[in-house]
Formats: sequence, C-alpha cells, structure tokens
Amino acid sequence: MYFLQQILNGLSLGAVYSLIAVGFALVFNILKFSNFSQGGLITVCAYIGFMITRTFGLGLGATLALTALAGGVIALLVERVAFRRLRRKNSPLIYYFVSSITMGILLENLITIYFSSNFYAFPRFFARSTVRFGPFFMATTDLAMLGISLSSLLILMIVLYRTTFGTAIRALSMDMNAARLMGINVNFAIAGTFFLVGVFAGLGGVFLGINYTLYPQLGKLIVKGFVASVVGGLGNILGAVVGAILLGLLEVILVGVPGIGSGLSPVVVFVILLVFLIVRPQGIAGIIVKEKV
Amino acid sequence: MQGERNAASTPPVGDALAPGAGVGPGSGPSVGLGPSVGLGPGPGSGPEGVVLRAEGLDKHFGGVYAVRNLTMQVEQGHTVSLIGPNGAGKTTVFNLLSGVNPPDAGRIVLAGEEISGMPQHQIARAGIGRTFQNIRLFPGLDVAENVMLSLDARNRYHWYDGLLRLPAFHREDRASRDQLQEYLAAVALEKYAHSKPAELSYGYQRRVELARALAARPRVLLLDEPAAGLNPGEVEEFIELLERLKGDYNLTILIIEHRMQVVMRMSSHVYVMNFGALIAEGTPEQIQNDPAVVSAYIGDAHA
Amino acid sequence: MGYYLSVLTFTSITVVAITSIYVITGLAGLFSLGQAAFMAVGAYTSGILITRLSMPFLPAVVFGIAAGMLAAFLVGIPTLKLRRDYIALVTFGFGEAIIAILNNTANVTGGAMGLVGITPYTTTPVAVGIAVLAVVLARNFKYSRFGRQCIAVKNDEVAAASMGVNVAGIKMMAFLFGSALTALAGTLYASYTTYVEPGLFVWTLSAEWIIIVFFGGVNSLTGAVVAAVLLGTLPEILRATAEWRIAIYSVLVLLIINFRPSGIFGEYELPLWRSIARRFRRAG
Amino acid sequence: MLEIRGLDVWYRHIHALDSVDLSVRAGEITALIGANGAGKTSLLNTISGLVAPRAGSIELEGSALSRAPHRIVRKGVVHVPEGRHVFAGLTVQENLLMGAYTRRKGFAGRLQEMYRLFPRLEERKKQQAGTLSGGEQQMLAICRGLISEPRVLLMDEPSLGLAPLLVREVFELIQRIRAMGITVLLVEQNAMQALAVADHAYVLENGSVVLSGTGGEVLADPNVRHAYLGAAAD
Amino acid sequence: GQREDGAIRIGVIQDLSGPTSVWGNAVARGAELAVSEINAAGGIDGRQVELRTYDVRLSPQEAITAYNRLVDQDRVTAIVGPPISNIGLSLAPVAQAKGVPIVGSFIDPRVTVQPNGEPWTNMFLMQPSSVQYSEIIADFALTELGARNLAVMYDQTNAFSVSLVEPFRNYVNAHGGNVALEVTYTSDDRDFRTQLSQIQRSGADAVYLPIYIQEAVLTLQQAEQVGLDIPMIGGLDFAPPFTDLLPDPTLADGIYVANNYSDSEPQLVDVRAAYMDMFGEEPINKAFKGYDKILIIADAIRRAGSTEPAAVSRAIARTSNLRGTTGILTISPDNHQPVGLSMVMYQIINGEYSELGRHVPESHR
Ligand SMILES: Nc1ncnc2c1ncn2[C@@H]1O[C@H](COP(=O)(O)OP(=O)(O)OP(=O)(O)O)[C@@H](O)[C@H]1O
Ligand SMILES: Nc1ncnc2c1ncn2[C@@H]1O[C@H](COP(=O)(O)OP(=O)(O)OP(=O)(O)O)[C@@H](O)[C@H]1O
Ligand SMILES: [Mg+2]
Ligand SMILES: [Mg+2]
Repeated sequence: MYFLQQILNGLSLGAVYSLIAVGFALVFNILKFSNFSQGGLITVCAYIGFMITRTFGLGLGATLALTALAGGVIALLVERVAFRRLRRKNSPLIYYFVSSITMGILLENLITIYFSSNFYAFPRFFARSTVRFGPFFMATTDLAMLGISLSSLLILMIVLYRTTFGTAIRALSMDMNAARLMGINVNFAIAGTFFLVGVFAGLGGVFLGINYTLYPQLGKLIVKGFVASVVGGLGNILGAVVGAILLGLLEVILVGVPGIGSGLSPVVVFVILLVFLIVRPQGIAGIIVKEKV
Repeated sequence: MQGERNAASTPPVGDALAPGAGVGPGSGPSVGLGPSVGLGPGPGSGPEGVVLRAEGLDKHFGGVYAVRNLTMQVEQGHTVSLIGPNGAGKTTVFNLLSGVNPPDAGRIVLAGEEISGMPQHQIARAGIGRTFQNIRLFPGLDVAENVMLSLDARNRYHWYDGLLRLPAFHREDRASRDQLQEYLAAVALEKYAHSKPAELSYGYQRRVELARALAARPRVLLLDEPAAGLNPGEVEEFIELLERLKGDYNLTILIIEHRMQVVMRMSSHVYVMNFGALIAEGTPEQIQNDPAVVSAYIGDAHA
Repeated sequence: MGYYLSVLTFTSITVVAITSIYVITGLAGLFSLGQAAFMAVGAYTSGILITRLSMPFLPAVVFGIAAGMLAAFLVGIPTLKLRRDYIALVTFGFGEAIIAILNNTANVTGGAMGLVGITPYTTTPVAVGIAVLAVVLARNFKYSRFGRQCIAVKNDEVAAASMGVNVAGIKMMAFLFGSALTALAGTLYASYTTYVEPGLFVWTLSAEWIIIVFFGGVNSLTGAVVAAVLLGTLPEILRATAEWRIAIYSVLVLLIINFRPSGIFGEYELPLWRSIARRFRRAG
Repeated sequence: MLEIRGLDVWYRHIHALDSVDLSVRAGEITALIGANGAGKTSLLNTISGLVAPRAGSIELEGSALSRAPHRIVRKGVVHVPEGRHVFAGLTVQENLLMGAYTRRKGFAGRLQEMYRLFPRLEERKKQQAGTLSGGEQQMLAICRGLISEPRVLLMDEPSLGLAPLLVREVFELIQRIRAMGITVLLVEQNAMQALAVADHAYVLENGSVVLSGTGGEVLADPNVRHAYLGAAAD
Repeated sequence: GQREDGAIRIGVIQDLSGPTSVWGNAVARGAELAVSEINAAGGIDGRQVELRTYDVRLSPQEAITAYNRLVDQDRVTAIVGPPISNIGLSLAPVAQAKGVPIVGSFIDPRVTVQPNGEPWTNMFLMQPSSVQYSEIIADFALTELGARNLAVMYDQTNAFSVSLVEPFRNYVNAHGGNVALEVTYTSDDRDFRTQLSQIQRSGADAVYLPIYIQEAVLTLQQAEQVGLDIPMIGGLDFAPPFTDLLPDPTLADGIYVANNYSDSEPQLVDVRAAYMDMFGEEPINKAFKGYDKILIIADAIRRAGSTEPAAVSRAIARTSNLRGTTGILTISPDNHQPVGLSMVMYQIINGEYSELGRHVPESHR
C-alpha cells in the first residue's frame, strides 16, 4: 500500500525527468552531443510562460501552446548562435558540448539579471491538485507531464523512424556532408530539430515552473535528463524516457530506505549506475554496434 | 633493452634468423621452443619457416558468417596474398589476426606463441602490424608523430623518466627520432613530416599508414588494399617501394589487394576466399588459371 | 597588494586544476564532469589531516594527492573500459556521490557546515611555484611517448591498439596523473581559504574548467594555461559590472568557440615548450 | 552542360586548384585523371558545393550553379563521393531512400532496378551500411547516387576497392549510365579503363589542367602513358 | 584609512548572481536605500557615504578576493556582509588579519566566535544567531503550541538549514519535549513526498521546517498531496512574500512563521514606502537587514569619530540600543552577536499573515 504509493510518487518524479530527457535525447540522437543549454532554455521558457499567464491571464492550454512556440523560436536562436557556425567549420563534437554548457550559463544569468530580485510562481491551474485512485494519488501536473512526455515520445518516434524527413535527420547525424550530397538541406533539418527541442523545453518549462516555482537555477534539473538519457542508451529516445522513469522510481525508493535516505542516495545511485553500465554497456534500449574496421 | 634498440635502429639485415629481436616484450621465445608450442602437426605447420598460422577460424556477425573454418599460414620472408570478391571476409580475417575482433573459434599462432585471445595491443607488440582499408591515421598527430607512435610502443622508458625528463627519456627519445627519419625516408614523406594527415591527399595518407605500420617492426605486416586509390603508374612505383622495403627490413607480408598487378607480381602464395571460406590457394599462376577463382573473382575477360 | 596576491594565488590554483583537465580532456579526450570531486578529495584529506591530526603541510599534501589518485584508480578501473560517452556520466555520478558522502560524515568533515580552521599554509609563492611545476610536468608528459599515445587513443582507439598502445592503460595513466594534479589543487585551495564545504565542488566547477581549456585551445597546453589566467582573472577585472559579469564571460567564451573553434591558441605552443619538437625536426 | 572557368580553390595555405577550366558535355563521359593530390577530389567537391572556391565560375547549362549543396542536387547534379560515405547507422534500404531524397516519386520501382544491378545489396537490404564490406559499401554509394536519376553524375573513384570482376561491371555500368542519357564526370585511378570509356578526358597536375582531349587522344599521349598507366599499358 | 575630506566608503559583499541572488540583491538594495537617506540628510559628520558593491555568487574564493579588493583597493571603512554563513566562515580569518569589520546576517555562531571562545575581532552578526533563533522557535512550539512530539525536515546540504537543527533539538529535549523524527533532503531534491509521508506516519504533533523558500513552497504543495495536516513552524523563509509564491495561498493556512520584524511596527512604514519608491518592488526581510547593517556601521562611525576600520570595529562591538527596522539592536562585545532580540511570530490564516506578537523565551530575557 505504502509501497504502491511510493511507486506512483516515483512515476511522478520520473515524469518530470522524462520531459527533460526527451529533448536531451533528441539532440543527442541527431547531433551526438549532450546539450546542456537545454537547462537554460527550460528556465527561460518557464519565465516566459509565467509572463504570458501574468500578462494575458491565459489558461494552461493557451499558456502551454504559446510557451512551446516561444521555446521553439528561442531554440532556433540558440542553434544559430551556439551551434551553426561550429557546424560550418566542421568542429569536433566536444565543441558543441562546451558551447552548449556556456549557452546554458548565459541563459541562466540573463534570467538572473532580469528577474532575480524577486520570487515568482505560477497561479494554480488545476482545480484539484491531485488525482486520486482509491487510496492512491498522483499530482495532476505530474499526470499531465507523464501524458505529454509519453505522447511527445510517440510523435517523435513516428517522425524519426517512419518518415523520410526523419530518416534524413538520422542520416545527417551520421555524415553531414554525405547528407548534403543527397540534397538534404542540413541547416533546415537541424533548425527543425531544434525547434522541436524548444517546444519540449517550453512544455517542460511551464510544468517545472508550476511544480517547483520559478528560480533562475530551475534548469539544473537538466542533469537528471542527462543521466536518464545516457542510461537509456545514448540518443535512444525511448530508452531515455524509460531511463527517466527508472531514475525517478529509484530516487523515491532510496529516500524511503532507512540508512540511505536522500542524503546517501547519490552514492547508491552511483554504484547502481556503475554496475548497470558494466553489465549492460549499451544502456537500456541501445544496441551495441561495434564499429566495423 | 639496449639490444632491442640497436637492432631496431640499424637496418636489420639478419633479423630473420632471430625472430625475437626488434620487437616488444614477451616476443622472443627461442627457436627451440617455437615450433612445438601449440602447433598441431597439420600440413605445412612445420618448422621455423612458418611465422603466422591460423587454424579453423570462424567469425560471424549476427546471421552473417564472415569467416568460416579458415586455415592459412605465412612463412618467414614471404609475401602472401589474400584475395576474393567484395564481402568475402578478407578484412575480417585481418581483424581476427590483429585482435580487433576475437575469433568465435580457431587459433592463431605467431612464431610459436598463441595470440588468439590476447588483447589487441599485446598482439601488436607480439609482432602483428597492419594498415587499414579505410585509412585510420591519428588526425591530432602530425605525420612524424603518427609514425613515432609505433616506435613508442617499443620505447621502454618509464612514466617518471618522461615526467621528469630523466636521462633514460632523452636517450630513448633521441634514438626513436633517428629511426623516425629512416621510416619517413623509406616512404618519401620527409617533406610532409609536420603536416597533419587531413592535409594530405588520399594516396599520401596511405603512405603514412604504411610507414606507421613499418615502424612497429612487425614480424608479419598485414596490408589491407594498400594500392587502392593509386593509378597504374603509381601501383608500379608502389610495388617497387614495397619490394625494396621488404628487402631492407626483411618483411613478411600478408596482403589483401584487388589490383591483380600487385598480387601477381609480389606474392609467392595466394589464398582466395569467397563467402568466408577458402575456395582456392596456390601460386599466382595456379590461381590465375583456377576456374573457380576466375568465375568468382577475376572474371573471364581478364588476361 | 594583498588583493593582487590573493588573485594571483587563486589563479595559480586554477592553473593547477586546468592543467589536470588539459591532461585528461585535452590529451586523452576523456570528459570528466566530476573532476571537481577529486579536488574535494584532495582538499578534505589534507584539511582533515591538518585540522584533526595537526599534520604539517607537506605530508598532508602528499596524502591528499595519494587519496585523489586512489579515488581515480577506483573510479577508473570499471569506467575507462566503458564507452567514451559513459565516462562523463560515471564521473558525474562519482562527483555527486563524493558530495553526498562529505555531507553525511559531518563528524569528520563538518558536513554542509564545512571544515573550518585549516591552517593557512598556502602562501602566494608556494601556489605560484606549484603551478609552474604542474605546467612543466604536463608539458613533459605531452612530449613524451605517453602524451602521443594519449592523443592517438583520443583520435582512434582501434588504430592505436593496433600500433601496440595499451588503450585502457594509457587512459588510466592520464586519469591518474590528471587527478593527482586536481587533488593537488584541492590541497592548495584548502590551505589557502582555510575553509571548505562540499557545495564548492559541484559538477558545474568541472564544466567551468572544461570551458576554460577549450577557450584556450584544447590541443594547446599554452592555451589552457593562458586561458586559466585570463578567465580566472576576468571575473575579477569585470567585478565592477556586478551581476553582468558572468553573462559577459559567457558571451566571450561563445564568441571564441564560434569564431576560433580551436580556441585562442589552436595547436600553438610557446616556442620554449616546443623545444623538444624542434629538436625533433633538426634531427631530420 | 557544365562549364567551369578559372576555378581557384585554397585550403588555408594549400593551393589545391589553380584556375581550372573544364567543360563537361551533355550525354558524354568526361574523365579526369591525375596523380594523388592533384586536386581531382577538390574539383568535384567544389562543383557539388562542399568546398567554396576562392575564384571562378561554375555554370550548368548556361546559368550559374547555386553554391548550396542541396540546391545543386535538386538541379540534378549528384556526387558519389570518394571513400563511399554511406550512412553507417542506416540500413542499406534507408541509404537508398536518402539517395532518392529529392525524387521520392517512383522510388519503389527504381529501388528494384538498383537491386537488379547489385543483387548483393538486396541480400543486405536490412543490414546497417556501416557493417558492409568495403566493396559492398562502394556499390551502395553508387546506387545511392544513381537512384535519384541525376542529369549529371560526379563519380569520385567508383572502382576503389572493388574486386576486378566488379571493376569491370562498374565500367560497364558507367557506359550504361551514359546510355540512359546521364552526363558523367568520372574521376578514376584506373586510368586506362577510364580513358577507354571516356568521350573526353582531362589530366590534372598540381591543381592545373595539363592536357585535355578525347579519351583516345589522352590515352595515346606518351607522357600520360608513362605517368599514369605504368607498365600495365605496355 | 581614507582621506578625511573625501566620501566614506562602505563595501558590500553579496550574491548578486547565483542561487541566492534574490537575497543578495535585497540586502544590497536595502543598504543603498539607507545610504541615500543618510546622504540626503547630510551624510555622516558631514561626509557623504559611498557604496562599493561586489558580487561573490556564493563562492568563498570570490568573497576572499572581493574582501581583499575592498580593503586594499577601495580602502573601505566597513563592509556589509551577506546572509550566507559559508561566506562568513571563509571571511572570518581574513578579516581578522586585515582588520576591516563586516556586519552580516550569517546566523552560524562560528562566524562570529572562534573555536577558543573569543569573538572574531571583525565579524558581527545583526540578527538572532542560529542558536537564538531555533530556541525562540522551539520555545514557541513547546509553550504556545503545546507540542511535545516534534519532527524536523531540513536540507542536509545547506549550512543554514543544518545549523538550525541541533540547537532546536537540544532546546526541545531540555524543555520536556521530544524530537521524534528528523528527515533530510538535499538541495537538488524536488520531491519530498517520501519524507512528508514519513513525518505523517511518525505521529508528530508539529513539524519544524528550517528550510529555504523554494523548498518551503514545494513542501506545502506536496504536504497537501500526501495529506499531511499537522502544524508547521517555519523560519524566515516563510515570511512574505512566501504566500504569493503558493499556487493557492490557503495552502499555507495554519503555518507558524517567525520574522525579524513586525509589519505593524511604525519604524518600518517609511522605510518600506521609500524602498518601493526607489526600486518599484516590495521589500523582503533581507532588504530591511541590509538597511540596518548600514545603520549599525553609520552609528559606529559616528561614535568612533573616525573612519579607521579598527576604531569602527571597536565601536560596532559596543553598539547598544540602536533603533533599527528589525528591532532594538544591541551587540554583545563577548560574542559579537545581538542581545535579547526577539522574533515576531505570525500565523497564516486564509493566506494572510496574522501577527501573534514578539516571542522571547524565558532564558533569553
Ligand atoms: N562488424 C560487422 N557487423 C556485421 N557484419 C559485418 C561486420 N564486419 C563485417 N561484416 C560482414 O562480413 C562480410 C565480410 O566483410 P569483410 O569486410 O571482411 O569483407 P572483405 O572481404 O574485406 O570485402 P572488401 O574487399 O569489399 O573489403 C561482409 O558481408 C560484411 O557485411
Ligand atoms: N581539407 C583539406 N585541408 C587541407 N588540404 C587539403 C584538404 N583536402 C585536400 N587538401 C590538399 O589539396 C590537394 C588536392 O587534394 P585532392 O584530395 O583534391 O587530391 P586528389 O586528386 O583527389 O588525390 P587522390 O587521388 O589521392 O584522391 C592535396 O595537396 C591535399 O593535400
Ligand atoms: Mg575489406
Ligand atoms: Mg581524391
């Protein structure tokens, strides 16, 4: 009973993580780098969503839609500023990673500069804060988040694996110049991908803001997306969501274990992580493709 | 240690007689030990002559049997070719021999020492050197350093010698640099010593690969399509170059090549693979006239 | 005067830390998002020995370095054989775990309330001297066979192994050497500020170091050191711009990465440091 | 069809192409030969937009060719790159789908055609292209270029790494491609065979054109015979 | 020292960026307001006051260089310190050596008192220390709420949070109560439902929450989900604008809050209005502390009749009965902490703060 509720709590936390992990895995899937700017992007989106509700007094649906759009546009900007030039110069992937971290720091600091002398929080959107199933409950926002991350996962999988455009995106992730020679407009395809990433950041930002209030370091949660997507099988989007949910469950369960609690749970998570990667080095959903020599 | 360096820095004329010299640790079982260690009595598995022998190698990837039940051997000082249609499994054989992939079954014996199952770098140190079909130079190192790397594997100074620049470091480093010049000269790359591989055209990159493999002073040198990307004129030059190097360094070579020019001119023995298995072996003449080989590989129009 | 000396001291400590990242990331291509934790190991080991056992500075530093290397060894054994992408994750997890352990052993480490009262042994000359030593060691490493092997392994593990490079071994060596330097930076830090707390050593510090190395040019030790000095003092120079300075700093880094993707220095090394390389050429 | 005038290409300090003039006539095979490092690949990369020239013009049927690779492909100028460059993580079939990215109509039919050309590819159609053997990858790369039914096909060493039997097939294929009305610009190290099928040929040395003429003329040139054909020609 | 005719320089070391920037900015603004008022009224002994504000973004390293710069380059007389104990801990030895006093609101007593019991010569605290503060709350819980079984939830990775637990536990245990359960989280955690369920199952009468504002918001939201419904006692972070951050202010109903000052006290009214005028926003309690820190320094300079840091430091140590916005300030020369400061207790009802008056435990009087 208590344990079942813990599982629901873990699912809730996993929902938060998976919304972050999806966008993270998407970039990893295509551009093969860990996009830490996503944290800053999520934070910016959270504040934008907040400004939208506060200024226009909109409901959740409209706020989500507008923020997702804004997120997409900002992500396009981020791509232009932080990554496009690197691509033109064929820079190694590590530079993207560095650029993304720096971009994340910049976004976080811009937010600090404009908003930091005050605290902000979203108004309450749901009449009932929890949805009850008999003796169990789950927070309404968490449930909505779980729904959104699962459905966005589904859409992404369809786009990437069932459409020609998706195949083109995967192709360019393997050999950008060859993709150009196929007539793929690489800049356009990547911009499209980033727009999607921005949309997820927009949705994620609003939900994180609702759940956790607004503060400039909101995007720090990105590291959970990082862990989840790596454990999930680098770049595998389905794996990332599974990884996120498992991470949520694990954290919640560890907190309840006497002697571990929240304090030592990073240690246990680390050990489990290590054992997991040794036993299953391809991640949850990955397959090992040993490079052919 | 001293002996090794000397052997390596002077063009090693007499090396064939002492297979241990010039290579890394654990590489010098005496001739007396050699033949019996792990070698079955099978045909041709005989004595001092055979440096490399593979027996019953199998390798599959998923459903694809890339190599099956392959037995072959290479004798000291010879050039042996491995040919076959595309996808026959030739490169896979090289990968098995050099430890990039472990074989599913079978044994590989190098100079009396079983090397199958050893980690890749130990196999390399035991005396298997190779080039790659798709060139794999180190883009972060310049040409000289790429070659230097192979020499490094034989350098024996310790980490503290390197960090603190103790005399051992200087001694060995200087010796290596002298040898380096020799190898660069061997492939006529002195001019490009400080270019990055990416700045070289395909053909020059192949030469760097060759120099790098040579510098490791392997007992057996595996060359995977070294003449690809050369025009017929250049192929001629390449054959001459290789023959010369073979003499200078007393090389034993196993070569994969689609240019029949090279195969016919250089090899003393040819193995032909198709679908992972040997379909023929023999002298170049025998192979050239083997109907199975002609129909599967060379094509009848070939002269 | 005191102000300049304190900036100089902190910059020297940063230089030591950056040198370690140069070895681990620049040479061996390993991404450690938990390198700051090795600094914590060094800082806490020496700090505890000094405060609780009144140990003198030098042995405390030696123990600090040894502890850092031991931790690196334990983390490295299972990790360095894994796929490259995982190293960032595992080191990140290790960093979090170290912080958690520090927070949960309050009776020894002071927990979140920090370890106070460490004797201030680190003077400016000590810090500067050690920074110079660290840079010289890293330069020697780069131009030894180990440095070349690191770069080869960073570029192409399969090809490197085929040339007889012990891939796992050389990665371990770079990781141990680098982590020893990081721990050394930690011991200096602890004995300079006299106060350490777990929250100082979070992964963002490791990320900042990586940024600095790339800013200078990941293939250039000169660049890494110059960037450490530059970016280490930049926030100081920009101090008057208050909350804008980190934003300015980020914009600067973005500009460099975009317009000089191989960092300010690319592959350039100071002539002095290249002396070996030059001798190399003359021999030909 | 393609008119190249005064093309200059630099890589930082390396002058790879030095005011190259070259025309490719419609419906013909134009061969380009030259030693390693002569600049052949650089020329093709410049035509297909991967490398930006410092000076010079490239015209397709009288109008300047765009500099963006994807637009060039849409114009029907398709490049089969040196070293195959198949999409390693995509299956063989997905690779071909990418080849047809700009011309998706009729893909299924053309796919069957390609499989008829190289049955080995059909056997491997679900295999990831990165795990194919070198020669299989080369076949895939050629098909991937052909499947979009280009008007001009730029081929960079298509016979590289192919077994002799297949080399011959590739040259037959190139002639068939011409028969389909596709213009071909062919870079080859197999100079003799290339010149034998070529209507027109250019010899590149150190980034400049040193000789041009019909395939037969170039083949007959004593310098060429000496430098590029070696003993095999005698 | 500085030239006798020029402006008096006072340094400010705050987190203007980083996770605690909201407070840092508030303190800096409060100080700015106080300085502008002093200057408008003719300055201190006829000399204008000038602020030098440096951002240290929660880093001891930055704090040390900023302190050195303020002392060596800017030659300030005294420094307004941050509300962050960690920064105070790293500054104390430096300040001891260099002699310029810091007036801060770091509540860890180790910031002001050395291990040997002597005060750090140049470190001063101007609000109740963690000991005083937790004793006030513990006493309130025991006497006013009549709670006997108490639970505590705190951030194990946060020095502020940790420093408020032990004195609380000691006081409760010594005064007939019992701390039944202590649960912890880390500052990266965003989900406290497991901990809250544990509290609920422990049967505690009330729970003490010495935690930061963000976590406080999450705690209330998640407590509602878990169904935890016992009295909660929070600290400074539950002070306004805390309820504005809740999606629904009534979530906070029944919470007890301790604050440094009362909104109804007259000395606040003008300052608040001036602050809103100057910065266009509602001041949070850290802003009033920034204001008071300047008052303390200005008062000390006047009494010392000098801008010599050492003299000013000695004067600060003898601050007595100074009327600040947060109360009547008297600093004990023995431990450089304020004496007899009470806290104003509130209960939140219908989302509004309803004042219960100042609370001072017997032992503090
Ligand atoms: N890592 C791998 N995973 C799956 N299949 C593989 C792998 N490596 C090789 N193969 C398959 O094994 C077969 C043999 O490949 P190999 O590269 O050895 O051929 P090859 O004889 O070298 O051909 P080529 O002359 O074209 O280079 C091929 O069909 C290839 O697709
Ligand atoms: N990316 C590059 N950066 C720097 N130099 C380059 C680059 N690509 C090619 N070069 C140089 O440009 C010149 C021409 O190279 P290119 O690849 O066009 O020759 P190629 O004729 O195709 O030779 P091959 O027959 O060996 O493929 C060579 O000197 C080469 O070193
Ligand atoms: Mg092959
Ligand atoms: Mg070429």
